[in-house]
Amino acid sequence: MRILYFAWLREKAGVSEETITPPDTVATVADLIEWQRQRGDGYGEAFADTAVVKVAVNQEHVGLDHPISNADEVAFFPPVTGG
Amino acid sequence: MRILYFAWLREKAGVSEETITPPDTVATVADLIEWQRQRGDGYGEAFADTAVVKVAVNQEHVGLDHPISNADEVAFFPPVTGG
Amino acid sequence: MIRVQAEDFDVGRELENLSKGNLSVGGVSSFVGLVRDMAGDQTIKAMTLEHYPEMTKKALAKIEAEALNRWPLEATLIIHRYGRLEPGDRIVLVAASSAHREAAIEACHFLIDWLKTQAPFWKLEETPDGGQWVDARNADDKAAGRWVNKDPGRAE
Amino acid sequence: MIRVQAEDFDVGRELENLSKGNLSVGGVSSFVGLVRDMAGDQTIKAMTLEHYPEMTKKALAKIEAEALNRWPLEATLIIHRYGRLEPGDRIVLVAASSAHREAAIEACHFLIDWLKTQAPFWKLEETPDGGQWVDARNADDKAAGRWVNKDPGRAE
Repeated sequence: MRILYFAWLREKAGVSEETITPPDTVATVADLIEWQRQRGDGYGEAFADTAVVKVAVNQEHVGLDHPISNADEVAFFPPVTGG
Repeated sequence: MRILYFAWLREKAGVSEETITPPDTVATVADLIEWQRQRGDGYGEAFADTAVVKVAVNQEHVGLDHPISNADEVAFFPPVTGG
Repeated sequence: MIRVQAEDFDVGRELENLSKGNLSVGGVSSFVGLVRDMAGDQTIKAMTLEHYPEMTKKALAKIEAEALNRWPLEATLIIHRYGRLEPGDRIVLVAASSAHREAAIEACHFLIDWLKTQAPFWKLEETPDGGQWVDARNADDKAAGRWVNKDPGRAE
Repeated sequence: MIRVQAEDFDVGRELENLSKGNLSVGGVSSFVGLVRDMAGDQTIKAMTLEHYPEMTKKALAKIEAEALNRWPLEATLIIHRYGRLEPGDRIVLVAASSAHREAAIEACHFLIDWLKTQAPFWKLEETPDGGQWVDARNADDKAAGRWVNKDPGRAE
């Protein structure tokens, strides 16, 4: 599973991109966040408040209950501020 | 009193600009239109339907009851279509 | 700024001037009106814009002042052409710049809506059937009326 | 058309392309977003726009398709820059052309409102206190929400 981080989530997680293989129990975005948070350090900080974390799966905005699989590209970022 | 005509009012009246001195009984725009209409020919045609005639006195949009005097510039034209 | 002229204008340069040297501008909104080659089902070869010069500048200045009064703007611009124009030619440019996107966009929308119903311009279209004066559109009155309704304390 | 690029763009030429060779265009509406030198009461020396390239194009294409679906448009354009920009620099250009003024204006307004909440860009401002990520504004969500409310059958 390819994971991307942007803006301050990237800074807090300390990584912009990584490929991981979470256990089968990680079935949704919410599961993934919980699992990442337990990896500690920057991850814990990045995901401290999920209310301000937005998620895209395969480049589409999704909710926390969206299902994920190892073939997906999952991106975490703060609310967008372009334009 | 300086009178100006624009667009199809100009074409119907057959004049673009004239200086006239209407009698003292002509106190409002409506009076002036009635007086002009009686001058006949093109004027009658130009003012046949006052619902489609717009008026400006001294370059400001006004209604038919607006007072006028000999020092005024009065313009007659159809609804505007710029832009 | 207001300009009424026969000549064409350079949209890029005009819009650049709305923010040039003013670093508090966050957005520039604009509308360019062009001559179409059709009106309803009739082909248009050209159109001639007649106007009432002494009144045009007054009317446009009033519209501009009203926009500056209603929104927090850094600058506004109205350029309107007169004379004979052909399909594809630019007729009008209105623009507004502001620190805030919404103010620039709304003011620009207001400028073109009010210009359409307040500024003394008339269009004579050259059609295969001869010259034809363009009728005022009810839709334009309605569009302009929206800005009155938005601010009922200031009925015009 | 959609372009995501580090380089600046030529507003006049881009807007001209929205009507060039298409004589049914009656109006071109546009919005240009610029970097300001202040954010609240803090001076901004520069900002860096980060984005998510694979997603940006997808998101902008979706926004553009939605506009083309909602209004009778002749053309649309979104250009968004990324990288380091200084006060006065252009960030974004959105534009729409149509036979009809209202369609062009509304579509342009929609494009910028939706871009602000849907396209994956983030701004890092350089302030005297160091780098500061720009917070999403509630006002932007509200502005974008307006277009959902206008067409309640198509909640996004």
